[in-house]
Amino acid sequence: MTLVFDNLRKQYGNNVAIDAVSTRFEPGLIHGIIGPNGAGKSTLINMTAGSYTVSAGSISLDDRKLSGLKKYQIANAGIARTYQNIRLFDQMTVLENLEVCFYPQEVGQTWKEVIWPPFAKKREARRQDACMELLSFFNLQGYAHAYAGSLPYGRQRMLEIARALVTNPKVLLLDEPAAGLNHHETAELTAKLSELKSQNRVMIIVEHDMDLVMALCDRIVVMHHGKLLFQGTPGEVQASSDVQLAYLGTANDIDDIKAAAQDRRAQLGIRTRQRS
Amino acid sequence: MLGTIIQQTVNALTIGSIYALIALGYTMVYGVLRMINFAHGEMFMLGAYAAFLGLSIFIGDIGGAGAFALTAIFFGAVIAVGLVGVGIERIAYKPLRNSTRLAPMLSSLGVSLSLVTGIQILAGPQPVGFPSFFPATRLDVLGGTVTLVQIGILIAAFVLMFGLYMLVNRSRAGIIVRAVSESRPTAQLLGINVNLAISLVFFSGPLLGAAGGILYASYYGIMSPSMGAVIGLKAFTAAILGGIGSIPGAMLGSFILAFVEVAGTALLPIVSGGILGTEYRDVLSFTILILVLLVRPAGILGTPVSEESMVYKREF
Amino acid sequence: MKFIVSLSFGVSLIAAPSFAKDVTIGLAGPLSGPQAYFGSTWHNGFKLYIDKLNAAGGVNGTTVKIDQEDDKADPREGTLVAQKFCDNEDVVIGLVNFNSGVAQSTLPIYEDCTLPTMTFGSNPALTQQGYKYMVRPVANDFAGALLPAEYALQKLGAKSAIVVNDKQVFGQGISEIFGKNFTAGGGKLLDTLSVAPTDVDFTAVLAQIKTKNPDVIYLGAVMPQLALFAKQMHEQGVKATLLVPDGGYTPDYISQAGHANVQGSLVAVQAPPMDASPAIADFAKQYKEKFGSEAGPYSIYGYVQGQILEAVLKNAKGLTRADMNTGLHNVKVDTAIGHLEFDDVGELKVAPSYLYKVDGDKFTLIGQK
Amino acid sequence: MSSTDTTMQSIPRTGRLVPIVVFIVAIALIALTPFLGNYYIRVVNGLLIYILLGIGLNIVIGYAGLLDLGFVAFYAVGAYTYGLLASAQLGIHLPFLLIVLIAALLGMLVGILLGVPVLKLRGDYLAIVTLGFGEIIRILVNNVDWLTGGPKGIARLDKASIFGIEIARPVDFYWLLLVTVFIVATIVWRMEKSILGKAWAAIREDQDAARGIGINTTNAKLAAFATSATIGSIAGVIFAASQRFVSPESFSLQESVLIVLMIVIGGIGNILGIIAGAAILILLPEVLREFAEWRILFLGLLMIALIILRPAGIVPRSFGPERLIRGLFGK
Repeated sequence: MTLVFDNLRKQYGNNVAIDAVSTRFEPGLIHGIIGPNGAGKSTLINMTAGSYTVSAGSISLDDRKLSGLKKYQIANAGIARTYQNIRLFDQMTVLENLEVCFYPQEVGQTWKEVIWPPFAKKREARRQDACMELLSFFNLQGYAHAYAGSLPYGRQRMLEIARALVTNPKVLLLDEPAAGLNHHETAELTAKLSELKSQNRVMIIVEHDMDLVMALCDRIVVMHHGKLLFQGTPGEVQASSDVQLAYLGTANDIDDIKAAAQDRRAQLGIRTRQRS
Repeated sequence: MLGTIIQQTVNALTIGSIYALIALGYTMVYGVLRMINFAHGEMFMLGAYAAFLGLSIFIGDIGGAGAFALTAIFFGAVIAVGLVGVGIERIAYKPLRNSTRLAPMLSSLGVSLSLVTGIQILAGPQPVGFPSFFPATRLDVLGGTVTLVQIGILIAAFVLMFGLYMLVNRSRAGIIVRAVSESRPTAQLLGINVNLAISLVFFSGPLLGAAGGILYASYYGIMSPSMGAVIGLKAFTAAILGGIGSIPGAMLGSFILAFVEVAGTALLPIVSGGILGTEYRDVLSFTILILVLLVRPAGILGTPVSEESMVYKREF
Repeated sequence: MKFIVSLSFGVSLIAAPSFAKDVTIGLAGPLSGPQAYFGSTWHNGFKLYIDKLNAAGGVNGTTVKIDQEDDKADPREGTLVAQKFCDNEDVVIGLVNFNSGVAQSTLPIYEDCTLPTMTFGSNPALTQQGYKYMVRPVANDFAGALLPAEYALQKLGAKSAIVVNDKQVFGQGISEIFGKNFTAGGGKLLDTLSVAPTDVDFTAVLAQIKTKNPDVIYLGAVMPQLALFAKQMHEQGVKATLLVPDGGYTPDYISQAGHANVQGSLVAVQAPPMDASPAIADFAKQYKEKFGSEAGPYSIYGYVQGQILEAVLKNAKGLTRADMNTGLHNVKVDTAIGHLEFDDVGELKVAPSYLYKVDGDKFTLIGQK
Repeated sequence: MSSTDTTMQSIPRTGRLVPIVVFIVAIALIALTPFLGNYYIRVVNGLLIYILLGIGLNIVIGYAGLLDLGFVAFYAVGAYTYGLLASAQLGIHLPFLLIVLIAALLGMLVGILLGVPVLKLRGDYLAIVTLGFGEIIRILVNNVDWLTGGPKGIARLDKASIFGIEIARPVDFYWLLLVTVFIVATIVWRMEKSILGKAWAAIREDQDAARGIGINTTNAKLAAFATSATIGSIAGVIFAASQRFVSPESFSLQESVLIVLMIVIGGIGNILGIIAGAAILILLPEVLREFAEWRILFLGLLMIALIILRPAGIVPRSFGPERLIRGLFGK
């Protein structure tokens, strides 16, 4: 159960976003993908999940080639993901958000569910039990019948991870799970994710929060300008002069850069307002 | 043969330019609000009625009117309709700005129904003759017949569209509108007055639509309360065909639709060996629309929405 | 029960208890939507006559009430109105349905409740289905399209024709009949073209017609398409003579198409000239006084239907639906448009038909049958 | 857990009063209708047909979140199926129930045939393409004269009968429609509660995320389209059988729009909402009949007001049949 990138490439017109990336993600470990903005981290996640097509090269899980399959087929092959911007089913309850993940297994007998209420009831009970267990794990059981869109932001992040886990996926892709969380929530997330580590699962995290990555990940892939710059343990990454040069030197500054960008935008905003 | 081709080309261009004036309104509103404004066809109708009212109050007999008076009435009418458009937005759409996407669309259906019936009650349901703004002179061009009215409409439509192009691309107001079209949240963040941009769009869209209505009424010599429905649907189809949200797309789509319609009438019976008559013209238009959308799901000049950049998770 | 009925629907639609000397006539036609103009002006013609009648004390003391309903030119709405008239025992005659398509769905209902109707839909098929409770006080389309074909062949010396229709029951029906008559008389039908009923632009069709250069064009459609077509025909340089059915018999045809564009165009109508008889001239004047606008293209028929009703009431033995039905089928009356009586299936025995030519601002009578 | 209980916006629980009142009024209206005059029964029949259509279209719009503006095409398919198979037009006279079955299958087939090419389109593009299909079907019906009778339509359709009982009077159709609406509503409601219904909701909320959890969205949408088409087609058969006449006028774009309006004004995604919406848009013009065109103006203004005051519809999505039943039995 290993996820393999082989000479992966993504190109938009003449713009190469991912270039010749080859690596392997083993189960039982938490893998981190890091790199400055625009390095291609999210692109890798999106290609793996089938949201983006693969321009060249391939992605495979064990011996099964995933690239080229449709998004839902990739999901059914055991790849689950979360999104950088939370994408829950807002007008469905928390419980339903999880229940609906059983669709691929259960849709075949929809007709029986429709005409035979006892069957539907039994099936629903089984489904809900499994979901409630997972909700309890994430401390979301109290929200089960609330609309997902009405949850606080931090809970929504948790719910999205729970949704990805319902069908017990082989690969779990987390796209910036800590974005927008406060310290308390980040700590909770770190704890939950380390509990989720399993011999039967490949876990990949794209994250800007270096503390979280260094604390959680067993192995880190460093991306730079669409290329794979370095891979190794957190210690090796921190020790690598290449990485330091290209990335870590500015890593602490990323927030500074963000803040600077914010200021610039604000200035621009004031100017625009004055103009109009 | 050449004469027929010239004649049909001018016919298509005339219809196309009227479609384009209306399609622009659909596409601009869609650009800023992602909303299909079903009441837009009624702006077209209101334009004709406003101009007619102006004519009967201030001139009476069009024969005696000078070019200046006609121009003044034309602009007076389109500006009045522009203001009506802004007012409608404030009353019927603004309260729904943060609602589902279906809500303002259906509110616009209510506006459409109210306007048509209102005019029907005020001015009577019957079609009314409309005086021509242009002298009815026929020209013979290489065997084809072209009227001065058609040329007048073409020129007027192109001047208006060029004006809009300059407004959107070269003026500050245009920058504001484009910024809001690009992304409303970002524009808001940048301190752009979103309400102003939306009002601008709801002023200029109906204004162009009303201009289309006046040109149309003076070309066909007739206006009626229900005139906006059919032409509005066609212009909307054209806007979608060109890629809704795109201003050049709306113009391109309009001319393509007009040419398809003329070609459908002229060629369908010949190409199909008489099996499909001219009554299948609209089937041809819709079939081409569907085929284009299957190849380019966001229309000819529209930008396809990539999955991860979807602004709206829900489509409606 | 009636109390509950009105309560549950929030409004009382039940007619007040009537005096024996009243009859109610149910009027159904399009009063809203694009065809509202035809429906309301047709009904106005009827109201005009009835108001006169009532003002004079009614017929033999019987006054006439009107229950006017909107069928929206929609068959489904039409059936609701039909049922409403059927349920209201005071309604003894229906003056119904401008559109043949609507009449098709309502006639079975009137038949079931034995409510006699004067049906306006002119499609020939309506009277061929064995309905016993209907008469049609207007000429059907067979009559309407015969005279123009004969005239085109014999008087205009036309050899070729193109038929254009709007793919509606009336337009398609009448133009098919014209085509048949024209071919039967030795003419050549070059082409049959269809346009959509909502079309306003015929330039593309006309440019094609121009290449075939027919002697006459028959346009089976209604206003305002007739005027639009005539105008654009002239502008596109098509030289053929345009023949149109009765919808064109209105000053709007000339004014909306533009004076110069319709000169020489022929209109076939069941009505004699407006100035032909004092009765019609009088009608036109009264209409304008009462409603403040010119009579619509079908107003005169409403007026004539009022005259038929008067004759029926005059000779009726009682005021039941059955009496009215007998009366309608046996009526012999001189109306503003001539003498009328019905045959077994309710069709006019002699359907007068007139052909006019647009000449200046007027319609000049050039033929009749 | 008490802290989360207070912060979460759980679906509100109303008392039992509203469900019981709604239920009693409904039963009273259902029981009283047959004793009214034929006109009123016909009005109610019209209402029931629109409710049936609303239930059908709601699957696509309310559950799956796809804007279909050409729904009337399926209604036409059903109506013309009856028109052709129970009249002198082709000389075929099949029994009513057999035609219902044929029309249901045909509706489903047409739904799938139309659905396959267009369902990959999004939002507004899907709306205009379905609108186009609706118009294409109407134009075809209007022009294929040799089969459909063209604009004249097909008249004198057979009287319907079920197991030898003639269905001809308005009150017969009332019972037929009532039973049909009840059965269809129950099936559709159970579909909504099924795993397929949840997948529709997921597609409505976020198509891409739905694909991301393994839903074959094309198939799920096709299922919605086909189910909705089947119901539309069945409604068409009953409509044709009750009018005993079909013509293209009944299948205009305005009808499609009317049904969409009904759903949205009443309460999108909720069967009870559809009933409320139909009641307003179908009954109100009938009640206000004597005001001629003023009633249409009033209706237009009312539409704007209702949408602004209750953008999510008169009946909230949460007040569905389930709540009604729970309220009644006190669960």
